[in-house]
Amino acid sequence: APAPGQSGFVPPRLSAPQALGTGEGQVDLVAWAGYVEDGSNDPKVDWVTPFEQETGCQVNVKVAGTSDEMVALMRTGQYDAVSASGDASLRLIAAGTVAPVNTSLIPNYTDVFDGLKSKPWNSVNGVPYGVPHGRGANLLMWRTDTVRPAPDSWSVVFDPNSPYKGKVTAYDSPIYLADAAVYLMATRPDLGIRSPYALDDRQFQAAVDLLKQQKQVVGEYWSDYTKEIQAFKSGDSVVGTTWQVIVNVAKSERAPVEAVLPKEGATGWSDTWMVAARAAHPNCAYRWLDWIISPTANAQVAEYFGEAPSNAKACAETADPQHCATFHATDEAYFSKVHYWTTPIAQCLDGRTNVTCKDYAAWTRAWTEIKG
Amino acid sequence: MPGSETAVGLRGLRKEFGPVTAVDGIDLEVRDGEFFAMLGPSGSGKTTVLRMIAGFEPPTAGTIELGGADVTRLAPFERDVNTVFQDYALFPHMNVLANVEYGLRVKKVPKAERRERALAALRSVRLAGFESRRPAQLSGGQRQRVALARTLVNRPRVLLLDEPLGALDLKLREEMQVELKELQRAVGITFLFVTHDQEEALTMSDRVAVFDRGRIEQVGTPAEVYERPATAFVAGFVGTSNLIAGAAAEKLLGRSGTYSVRPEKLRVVPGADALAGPDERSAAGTVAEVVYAGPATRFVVDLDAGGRLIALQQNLQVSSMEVLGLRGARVRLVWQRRHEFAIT
Amino acid sequence: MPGSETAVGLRGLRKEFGPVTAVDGIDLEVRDGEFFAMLGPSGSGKTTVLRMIAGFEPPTAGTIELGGADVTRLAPFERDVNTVFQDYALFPHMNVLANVEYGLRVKKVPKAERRERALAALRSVRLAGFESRRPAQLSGGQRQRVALARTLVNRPRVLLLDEPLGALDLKLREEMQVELKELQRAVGITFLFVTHDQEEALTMSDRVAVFDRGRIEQVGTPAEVYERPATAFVAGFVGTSNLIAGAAAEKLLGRSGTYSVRPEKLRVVPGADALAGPDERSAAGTVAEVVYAGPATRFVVDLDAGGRLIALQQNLQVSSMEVLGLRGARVRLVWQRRHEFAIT
Amino acid sequence: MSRAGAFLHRRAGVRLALLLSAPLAWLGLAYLGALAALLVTAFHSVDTFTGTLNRTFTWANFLDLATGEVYRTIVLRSVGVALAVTAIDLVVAFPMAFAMAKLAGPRTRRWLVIAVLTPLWASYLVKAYAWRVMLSSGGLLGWGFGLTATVLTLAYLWLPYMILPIYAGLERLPGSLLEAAGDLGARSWQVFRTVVWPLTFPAVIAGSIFTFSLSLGDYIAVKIVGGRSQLIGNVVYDNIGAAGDLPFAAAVATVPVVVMLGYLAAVRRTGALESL
Amino acid sequence: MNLSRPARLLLRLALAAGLAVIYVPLAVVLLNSVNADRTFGWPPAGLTLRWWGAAWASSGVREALWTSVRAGLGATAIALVLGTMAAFAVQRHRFFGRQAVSLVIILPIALPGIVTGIALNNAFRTVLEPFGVGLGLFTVVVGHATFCVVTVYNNVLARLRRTGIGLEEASADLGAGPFTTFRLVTFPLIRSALLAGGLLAFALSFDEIIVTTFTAGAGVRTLPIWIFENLFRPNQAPVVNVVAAALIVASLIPVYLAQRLSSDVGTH
Ligand SMILES: Nc1ncnc2c1ncn2[C@@H]1O[C@H](COP(=O)(O)OP(=O)(O)OP(=O)(O)O)[C@@H](O)[C@H]1O
Ligand SMILES: Nc1ncnc2c1ncn2[C@@H]1O[C@H](COP(=O)(O)OP(=O)(O)OP(=O)(O)O)[C@@H](O)[C@H]1O
Ligand SMILES: NCCCCNCCCN
Ligand SMILES: [Mg+2]
Ligand SMILES: [Mg+2]
Repeated sequence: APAPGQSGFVPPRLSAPQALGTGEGQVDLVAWAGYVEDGSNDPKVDWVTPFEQETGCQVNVKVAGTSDEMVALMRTGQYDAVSASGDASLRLIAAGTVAPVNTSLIPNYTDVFDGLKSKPWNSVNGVPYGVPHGRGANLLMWRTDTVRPAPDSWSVVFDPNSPYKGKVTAYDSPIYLADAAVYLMATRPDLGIRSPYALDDRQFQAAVDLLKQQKQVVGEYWSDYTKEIQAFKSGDSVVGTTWQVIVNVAKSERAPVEAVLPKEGATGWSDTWMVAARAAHPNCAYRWLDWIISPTANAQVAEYFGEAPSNAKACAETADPQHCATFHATDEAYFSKVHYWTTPIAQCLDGRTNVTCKDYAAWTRAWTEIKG
Repeated sequence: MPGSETAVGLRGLRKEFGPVTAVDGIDLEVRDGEFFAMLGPSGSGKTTVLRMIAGFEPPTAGTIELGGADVTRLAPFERDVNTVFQDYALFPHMNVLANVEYGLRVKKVPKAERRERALAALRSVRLAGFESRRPAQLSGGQRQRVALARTLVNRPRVLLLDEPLGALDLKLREEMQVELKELQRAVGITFLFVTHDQEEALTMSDRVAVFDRGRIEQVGTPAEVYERPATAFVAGFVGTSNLIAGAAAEKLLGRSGTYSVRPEKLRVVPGADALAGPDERSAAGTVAEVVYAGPATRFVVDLDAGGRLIALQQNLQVSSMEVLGLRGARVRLVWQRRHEFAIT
Repeated sequence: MPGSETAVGLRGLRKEFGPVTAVDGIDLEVRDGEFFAMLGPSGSGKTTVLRMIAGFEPPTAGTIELGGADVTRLAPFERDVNTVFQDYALFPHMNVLANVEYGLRVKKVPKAERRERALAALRSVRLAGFESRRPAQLSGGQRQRVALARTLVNRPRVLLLDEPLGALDLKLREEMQVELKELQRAVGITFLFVTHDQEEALTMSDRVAVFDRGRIEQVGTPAEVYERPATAFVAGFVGTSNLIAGAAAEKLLGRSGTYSVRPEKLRVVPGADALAGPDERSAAGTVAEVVYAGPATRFVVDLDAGGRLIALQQNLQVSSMEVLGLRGARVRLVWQRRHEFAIT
Repeated sequence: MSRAGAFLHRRAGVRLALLLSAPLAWLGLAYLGALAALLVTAFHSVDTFTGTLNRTFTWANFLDLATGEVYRTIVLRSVGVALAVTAIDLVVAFPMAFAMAKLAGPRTRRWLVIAVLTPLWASYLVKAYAWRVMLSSGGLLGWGFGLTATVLTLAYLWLPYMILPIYAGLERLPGSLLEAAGDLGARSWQVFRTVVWPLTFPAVIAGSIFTFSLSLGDYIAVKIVGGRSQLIGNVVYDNIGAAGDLPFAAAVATVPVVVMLGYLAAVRRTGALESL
Repeated sequence: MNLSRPARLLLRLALAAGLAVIYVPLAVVLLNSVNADRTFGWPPAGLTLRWWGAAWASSGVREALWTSVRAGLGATAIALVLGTMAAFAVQRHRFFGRQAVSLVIILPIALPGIVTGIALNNAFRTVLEPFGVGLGLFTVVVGHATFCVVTVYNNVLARLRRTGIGLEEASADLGAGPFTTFRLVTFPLIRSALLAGGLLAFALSFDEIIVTTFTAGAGVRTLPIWIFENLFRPNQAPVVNVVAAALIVASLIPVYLAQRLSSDVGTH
């Protein structure tokens, strides 16, 4: 048997359906908070009820807090579809948990930005395993009243002599190692990092060391909106990684903050709706995939969650006409600087075959060690 | 008055708790309608016997008969006996009426009948009007009467009472003794009564069994037990045991061995040389202590012949001051020969 | 023997618990070395007085003096008195020795000395050898003696005892009464003793205070209190109160009012027409009940003149069978005039 | 019914078997079984990418655990936090429970118990966030985040679980013992040291089982107010999620289990388990 | 109580201070429920009833509350039955391994929630899944009941120890079989202990996140889980404060009733 994490990446042989039947009356989803809103939290936020009315498919959703939880939930085999981020999707594909999708059965797929199609985190060898939901970048946010001059580089959060020592914040997840790798790509060309998700021993160690050094200036790590917004409002944090939606809320609450996509580039996410290989309700699942990337629903969810929609036509449907501009939805140049979250595996994702890379389990243990 | 049929029959009854033998082979017949007392010191096995009769403890050996039928292996709720517990064990969450009705209720007696019988039982213990009180709102004596009514209402063949008066203060206790005795006469049920109070046993019962270390030492009427104790233990436990032994016995009685005279049989005659009558004996001594006790006075007399006797004297004529003046005085104790008994 | 100095002095002592007046203005002097009993029914305020003397409750009004010094506002640990609690309050997590040493330990008496004094105290209560037992491994009587030793070892000026014998069975209680009395004589400490048992109060104490509803009804020697009760309440509480009242009083005594004679002052003379002596009075009646009680027999006599009297007769000569035969007989009760007293 | 009753009366063994059957099946078999299965998993390995379990026996997880210095640090820190929380709760709870049980009248006492129980109904998360708001700079306290903040927040969260057992223990303590001690000359603190503390110690232990174990297993409060800190619970949580490394998570989870079993074993002698 | 005056004063002060420490954060919660700031920053940006309105309109809250109540009641019911049975076994019988029973009952509360959570998750998935039974409300109830048994067990055990068997013997003596005795005597006597234990069990279940996270199935959202999720949604965090504030106020009623009920039975 291969050692943990050492198996090669050959997805199990699974096929996509060729045609759709009638709906099963129900669909069970695993999703990020805010992706599947049925008006129960806020009556004005509801793109599930129209779906249920139109298709007759009753939606049950299980909200997952992390990608890992999503993977775990999907493995139970009790769910039909999942909104997987890039750090989960490959694991799902490799384990045979999700099946390829037949995009011809999803009419709205045509309108999805080309920049999102057939990417390593949603396809294998050109076979799509899902439909793109939306995307966003992990930006650098700072308080304009304390952080001067306005930063344009990640160096402000990695500098051990940062004047903002104790007020720097960082995302609390092993995947944050990739942010360090992105910075190293620009500052340490000698390491030869080509993908922040494909790190060999030396590259990995450099990222770990950078983060250990960064820990000295970090005030706290964040993992939820409320916590980070509060921290920036109170001034407990003045600079660190963020999401566009956090910037927007903080600004609307009159926090003096700005955000930028630093010159080194950034990590980011592009989520993919995938269908379980053993889905009990595949027909409703396909209808959900089509629905969630339809212009109206895609616009609603992108606005509510705070990200760029995946459907080009959604930009015309947003309540805020500026939404697509704010989130750089059509700005492929912007997104070209974004390295979307992907699950690190032993087989280097950048194509190198002479070395093995660190897998996510190693990243996780390293993260524990970094935090100390 | 006691009949001649057997209400309770115990044969070779034993009970062991691990290494402890609580009841060590007991044979006993209690007659129908008797007021029967089980008297003995703490730990002598009285409660254990009662609990075996009620069915709470299975005997290690021996049999228990009620009204001639062997009930040794029946559950408590299958036996026609009821118990008045030492702490009364009234149900705190039920009022007086519900407590008294309980036995009839679990036997599915119709509501009207059981109400009527419960009220009658409460009247018989003079507690009419207390129906809706909770046990916590009653005095000790009232609780005891509720416990009684709760058993009487079932008209059991035998009523077991485990020191029902033990928790009461002296005044109340004396009142309750009289009431209990009258009640038993009125209802005619066999009462099997446990006590460690000798006076209580003597004043209330038709017959007494004296227990010691899991065995019965003597069974008899109060007078038999008090005046002719079968063993030294009974002599000592039932009443003050005034011993004349060793040299004193030789000198005073002219015999060796141990003898006893009850304190109340001793007359205290001032002056050491008072004369004794024909059937009488006497002993000279010095009053070591005079204890005034209201109705009577106790004289502790150190005998010239050795040893110490206690004499009890009713305060019939003398005033208390006179008796107290006797401390240190020379006296002679006089008693009738027929009141001495040998201790074995 | 009691000295003449004042050990405890209470002046105008009052205690109110919200609306309840537990102690209603008490003045009392207890002399040095006295064995003093506080007697009274439940709820009459005895414990409250004791607790105020010990310092557990601040009085609502009045002062407390110990050995002449006002201690009214001192904390318990600043007062030279110790208490034997009704439930003994032995420390369950300490062995007997540690319990007895406790008072010396908190006063920082050196280890060797406190060990020595504790062992001496244990010897004085005859518990040498029990040092390493836990309270749970002792019998009731033994616990009581540990509680006693625990206080004696501190050599307090006054020892307060709140019904220390209340939880014991009769036999043990009588033994402990004797022991306690002897111990008090030996150590010479003032004992202030609470009880609701009249016989206990009468037999043990030098003086008695009779409590009723927060007040002291009478203070005096046992004989004074028993033979010359100051109030109807004292008459009834200390001893059986045999009342002659209304028409019976008119007929028999030729006076109106309520009078009482103690049962033991009544002679039972068979035949209704026996004659009374010069200073005597008599009443004819029928014996309703004869209760044999071992040392004595009680006769319940229904008077021809109305009412019922109880007569006590020591079983000095008569055998039990003879007395029991008197039930239903006509008798005459004879007593000396000086033994009647009016009840107010 | 009554025949069944008579049968049961005679057969104490059957009675006992019936009484024990369900609780033991549930806790003895199901729960202990689940724990045992988890322990077994700790000796397995997993393909972290596909998440498939490899059931070959290996000490690897425990070796990693034993050799990783960071784990030792985290374990010590977690135990330290749990101890600190327990100590703070004890110091705060004891006088409160004492005043409730021995100074308040029966009516007030009932209200005080309610007052102590009430916070149990406000969500744990919400209370933790309330502390975050108070601790943030410019907040009511403004002490900032970190390990101290975590200890304070956890101490706050578990305080009722310490107060209630101590209160119950003090209520059972006869007042006459305290009076006897005072009567024999002990001053207040001597009464406390020689009588109150030894006799309520089992209740204190009972309370400490709650505060200690709840702190030892927590991973959420530290995320909210812990700043950069992490505790043993975070390690378990991160690893079970991360690529579903259940075996390593299970191995880490044995640490608090061993700590708690050691604690319970030590505590058993005090008789505290009887009076929990 | 014979404490010195300063000692009394000090203790009363400690009690008052302790209560203040307990209630100040709750007051913060209450205040934040009307804080205009979306992330309840301090000091409040202004006061608004907007969140109360939003909470009222949120059917998700109501559903989650209902789920929590069902889970709590289910877990409490199981805990009541199992805890009572175990308490009777331990208090009324002497048998080999009696001590171990207490240990097994304490273990689920004594072990950190995350251990219990992943152990149960693991077991459910390997044992139940083959039978087509997935994680759901049922598994939440099972998980919660496991660590709730101890509260009932402790309360009933303490009560049984105090009441003894005298009253049950009296009932049997008066002719009642074991079942009747339980119904008419034993149950009423332990009722207040059941109430106290059940209340604590319900509170434990009602606020449990960690074990729930690992045992809940799809669409099963208890209130703590709802709260957890909503702290991660913009606009929703303030509603969470409203829910907590409302719960604090609403909880006074059942707690007070329980207290009253548990004190009306006089046991001697
Ligand atoms: N359940 C039991 N387990 C072990 N020993 C017991 C048990 N019940 C009674 N004993 C022992 O059996 C003996 C007799 O006890 P029992 O209660 O019958 O005495 P008793 O005569 O009623 O005493 P008391 O006057 O104190 O009530 C004692 O030594 C007692 O310790
Ligand atoms: N702490 C208290 N609060 C309210 N009332 C009290 C308190 N202590 C005593 N009392 C009341 O004060 C009165 C006197 O009580 P106390 O205990 O002194 O009586 P006692 O003579 O010792 O009675 P007993 O013989 O029953 O012990 C009673 O009515 C009692 O109910
Ligand atoms: N071992 C499980 C312990 C669960 C305790 N949860 C407490 C939640 C806070 N009220
Ligand atoms: Mg007995
Ligand atoms: Mg009293």
